[in-house]
Amino acid sequence: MDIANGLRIGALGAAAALLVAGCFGGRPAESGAGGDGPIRIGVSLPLTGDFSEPGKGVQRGYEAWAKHVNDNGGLLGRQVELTILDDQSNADRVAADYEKLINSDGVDLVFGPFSTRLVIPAAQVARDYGFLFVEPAGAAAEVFNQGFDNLFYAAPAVAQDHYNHLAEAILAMPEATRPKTAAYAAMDDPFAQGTANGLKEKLAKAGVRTVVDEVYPPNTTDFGSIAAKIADSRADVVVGGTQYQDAVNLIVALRQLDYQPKLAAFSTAPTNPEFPKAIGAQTEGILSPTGYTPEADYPSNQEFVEFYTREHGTAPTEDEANAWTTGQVVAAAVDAAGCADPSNECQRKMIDWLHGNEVETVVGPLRWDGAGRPQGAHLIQQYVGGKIRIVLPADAKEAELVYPKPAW
Amino acid sequence: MSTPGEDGLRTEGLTKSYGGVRAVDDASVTFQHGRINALIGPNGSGKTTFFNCVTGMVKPDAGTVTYHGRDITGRGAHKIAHAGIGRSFQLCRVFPRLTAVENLLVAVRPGSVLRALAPARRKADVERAMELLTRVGIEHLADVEARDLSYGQQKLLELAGVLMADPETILLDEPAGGVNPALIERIGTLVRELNAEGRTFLIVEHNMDVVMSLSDHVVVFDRGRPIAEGPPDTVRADPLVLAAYLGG
Amino acid sequence: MRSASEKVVKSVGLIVLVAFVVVFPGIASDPFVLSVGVVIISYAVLATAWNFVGGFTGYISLGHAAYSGLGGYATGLLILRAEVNPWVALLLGGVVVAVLAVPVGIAALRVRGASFVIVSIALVLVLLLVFQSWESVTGGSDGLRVPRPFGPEVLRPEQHQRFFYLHAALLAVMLLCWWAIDRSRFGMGLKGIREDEDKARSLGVPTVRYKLAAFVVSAFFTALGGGLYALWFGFLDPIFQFSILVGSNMVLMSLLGGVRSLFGPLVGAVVVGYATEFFKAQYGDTQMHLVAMGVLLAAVVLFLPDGIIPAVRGLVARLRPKQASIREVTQEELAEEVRR
Amino acid sequence: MSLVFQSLVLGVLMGGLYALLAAGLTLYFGVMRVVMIAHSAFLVLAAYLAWTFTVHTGLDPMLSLLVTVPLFFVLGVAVQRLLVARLRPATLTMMSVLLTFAVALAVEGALGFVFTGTHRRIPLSYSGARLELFGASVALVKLIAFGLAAVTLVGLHVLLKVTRFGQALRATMQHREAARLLGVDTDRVAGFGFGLGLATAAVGGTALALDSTIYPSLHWHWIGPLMAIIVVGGLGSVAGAAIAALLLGVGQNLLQIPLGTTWAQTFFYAALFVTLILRPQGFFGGRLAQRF
Repeated sequence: MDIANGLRIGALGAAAALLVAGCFGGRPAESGAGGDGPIRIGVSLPLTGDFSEPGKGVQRGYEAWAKHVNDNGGLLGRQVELTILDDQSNADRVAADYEKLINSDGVDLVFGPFSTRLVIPAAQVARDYGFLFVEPAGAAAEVFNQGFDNLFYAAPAVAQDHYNHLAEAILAMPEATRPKTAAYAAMDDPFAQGTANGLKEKLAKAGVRTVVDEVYPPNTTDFGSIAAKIADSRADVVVGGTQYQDAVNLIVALRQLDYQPKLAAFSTAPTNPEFPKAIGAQTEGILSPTGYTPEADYPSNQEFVEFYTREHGTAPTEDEANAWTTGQVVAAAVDAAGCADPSNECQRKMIDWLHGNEVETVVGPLRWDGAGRPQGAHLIQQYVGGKIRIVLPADAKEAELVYPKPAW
Repeated sequence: MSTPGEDGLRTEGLTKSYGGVRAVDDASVTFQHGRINALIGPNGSGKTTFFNCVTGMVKPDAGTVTYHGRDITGRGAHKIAHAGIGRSFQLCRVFPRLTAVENLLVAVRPGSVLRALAPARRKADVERAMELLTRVGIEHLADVEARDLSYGQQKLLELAGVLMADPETILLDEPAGGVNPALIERIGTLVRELNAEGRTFLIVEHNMDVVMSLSDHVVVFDRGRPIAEGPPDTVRADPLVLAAYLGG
Repeated sequence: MRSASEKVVKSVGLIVLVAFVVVFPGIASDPFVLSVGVVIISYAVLATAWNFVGGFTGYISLGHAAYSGLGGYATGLLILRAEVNPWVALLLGGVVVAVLAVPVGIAALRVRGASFVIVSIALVLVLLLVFQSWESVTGGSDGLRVPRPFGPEVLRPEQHQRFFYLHAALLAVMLLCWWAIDRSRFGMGLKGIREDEDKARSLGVPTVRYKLAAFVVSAFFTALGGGLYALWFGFLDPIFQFSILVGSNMVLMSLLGGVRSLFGPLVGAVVVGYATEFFKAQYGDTQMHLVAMGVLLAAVVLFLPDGIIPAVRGLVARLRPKQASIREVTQEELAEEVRR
Repeated sequence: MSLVFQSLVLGVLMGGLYALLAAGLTLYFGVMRVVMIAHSAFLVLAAYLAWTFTVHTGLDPMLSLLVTVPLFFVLGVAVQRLLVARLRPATLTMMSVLLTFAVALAVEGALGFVFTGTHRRIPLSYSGARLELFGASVALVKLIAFGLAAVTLVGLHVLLKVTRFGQALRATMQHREAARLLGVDTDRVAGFGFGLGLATAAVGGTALALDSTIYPSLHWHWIGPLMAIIVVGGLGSVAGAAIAALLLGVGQNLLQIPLGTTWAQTFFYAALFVTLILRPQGFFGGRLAQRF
């Protein structure tokens, strides 16, 4: 083909591009800065793709929070209005979404997306425009090492600290019964791996020998070999840094090899309502950290559970609770700053306030260090008598820790 | 330049099997330089595979191919082309979405890396291409894409393309296949002219009239190896050949 | 087809295109539109880079995300671990990837199409595994934050604008290279390979060397595109970098626009990029965008294998006053054609 | 030692499933010279159908084969007739890759649309059951999956070697033009070849669903190893694919002991690259690879 022919096509391309600019450009940012219209809050969530399941949970939580706020007179006397975009579980998209929310849609505030892998690119955009960024899902250490001073994680603890109560309980056991060896298997994902690593460091320091330490890629479905290694090690404790499907597959594979640990802990998966359906009666004794329980008696929690159950017919899970918490944190900042607009001044006021203050939420009182790390620990749950119950820490427990766990 | 009469292309024990079938089986043949050689034989007797082995399109399992005494066995097809052996394909192959003149320009050897980046439509090359198109009689179609040409025109274009690389030896796979008598006549004339200029031919052909009228020397293939060779008239009378054709 | 008036039209077309690229950042109504512009022009860069191998040789690589991802990582790692200047790192990254592409190309191109496709897919998958688990070097699944090449005083909208022009410049260089190769002997050999590889070999074209050269050039430009994008986006995560979907987007764009046309991938990128935004805005939260992409790709393969540009050109040719039949083209015209 | 033996057993069991799936890919490549990217997408589709079947009827997922195998056979014929056969022969290999890739995307998207991205697992009463075998523990579900794969492979082998259709199919795979000259209706055979190939995906999908969670984008996880297997085995050779599948499956499982899961997975790709550099036609038969 010769260049001359191409030029004509180039002209066509230019025309098409003009059209693009025209279409995108037609919508001026209609920011309601400072007025008494609704406060517009932008969110990007993975509603489709790999993270869509928890993404939808977070969406339900945000929407419930907004409705609850509006039913009770709004924020600063203004209604709140959510604009939720789907980032398709894709990092490029999540950045474009916040770019759009802040610039084209002219939102007043933003809430964070779901999944650590999406939080960092999103937080970058928010920071570049000076926005406060409270997020419900980026718990991995990496999130807090990026120098984002506008970021706050709206949950009790970062991934590394999820198992703190369990670690303490194990170390407090009498020498004779205390487990001697531990096997770790973690998904190669910053969050899932972080939980297992946190526990591993604490136990190893106290003399519990690490006999297996496996990391597997996120899409692994065949756990036969990993299970074989763990079974072969006869570790007293098995810890899974898991999300959902991997925990299910790993547990089944371990059972297929008749491996019976004294203690089995998995992150995230056991709190999923699908989990007992997939594992059946063999869930008994399985441990899991959680940042939330509907039974917690924090004042706003009862209100939340009641409201959410009325709206949806079921009690909220951790995803919904984290979203609601995000809403509570931002609302507290808005109230304290007395403003809710995209100006740097207002956003800065809210950021500064959060750095220095504690917020009462459905997961308890939260406060953060300079990098946005919350300063608490997760509760530890265990399947006891077929139901998942809080067993640690002692002052919040609903049931006694079962140790050693029954055979699965 | 090689002198007529000396051995040009030569194979020794050439063998190529596909699956369990020996398409070419221990074939040793010599083609003298300057002749129009014909290669005949029933369907499936291994003629095309023999071509492919000689021109480097497939690697033979065993045996050697020499050209003017140099071993060229298993060399890359482009190296064999550079050594001066050109070929056409059964059922005719041209570059369908290139114009006729571009079809010829593909065969221009750049010579060096830098010259590879020189424009393809250099004046001298285009002129030579137009000359060759004129010679085969399709110069008026120079800027037509090859796929829009008739089958006969494509055959002529393919021949012109082979000539563009200026080979000393030309292998033609069924040049008369599927074309009308007038065109067969034209191709025959061209082959004779080119032969007179000193080019050696090796032609696979099923049309016996063409073989008998055109060739100086005939080699008969059956089941992957030569069973007879000699001047056309001698070969025609050979009982082995008749048996091969009739007995299958 | 190639009269003087046509040439004028084409020149005007090119000028309009260039002018549009130059003024776009100015007329974009807000930074979001500008950022979409950067994404689209980045796709145009990647698709055009892909087309150096796809368009010239006809070898379809579904795994070009391997080279954009490697380019991004090479750039980022050179800046972070070797403290190289970002722009030098970008270029060096391209060179490193081009060097890596040589053995890959040899493995992939020695045999024909099927193996090439398989290698292209396998390469992306294996790189995903390696970059995900080799944490000490690549940052693993935590991702890699690439520092900004511009200081903090350059605000985000300004960044978008600069990167838009940087991408445009890279695109211009690539188009120029494409054009130069297209009219060269090398390009003629490549086109021969695309049309009929055996035939080209028999005519003396060193097919393996040619294919490899085109492949390496393509990998080099793809890596530059990936590196530039990494500098702009600022964050690399292996699962998004080494993604088959990114590679297949390049294929879809090139094919849709027309792989044999200089501006084909650019047109394809604009169409697909715009359509992506449009469909997301319209039907955001369903899985249907995958189905739509699948159906579009299948439709292009089945019904429009030459792409939009040739199709439009064919349409234009049919609409214009009937031309003289080919066989009646005069010698003068032919001669002029030859001189051109 | 017992860990090595255990891994060996797991590797063989895994390799059986790989072999079955690779056999399907080999069939497509044999009859049409098509690299069927969508094979593993259909695998996941079959797994979802088995899941749906069990969830709704409460019956054993293996019974779903009665429906999915014929259904997939018809689907396979349809894919060949309606899509692949429309492509121009000159660009068939390349364009068919894109076409089947497009089909894979559409299947994945449709699965996501219908079943959402939730990870599903068939609830089975015997999911944790096991047998002891010379000190190795063998899960019943894995054994069943291996059995399904083995029976199907043997059936396929018999079909190819004994029946007239099998002969026609093999003739078409070896030399399409020659087969046509011998009176084989190669278009029809190619259609059936696709049908058979896709039917293996139905069996494989059910076997997969017995012992694994499934989700729409799972097929990307399978396509890479399968591609490596058919290249190492030699494109177009069913037996070669089966041998390569077993070897690579065992190799991966054994390497997992010292290297860990992620690096062990790269074994497939290392084998692929080594094969292409040293012996591009594959290690176990398969002369076709030379030309493609």
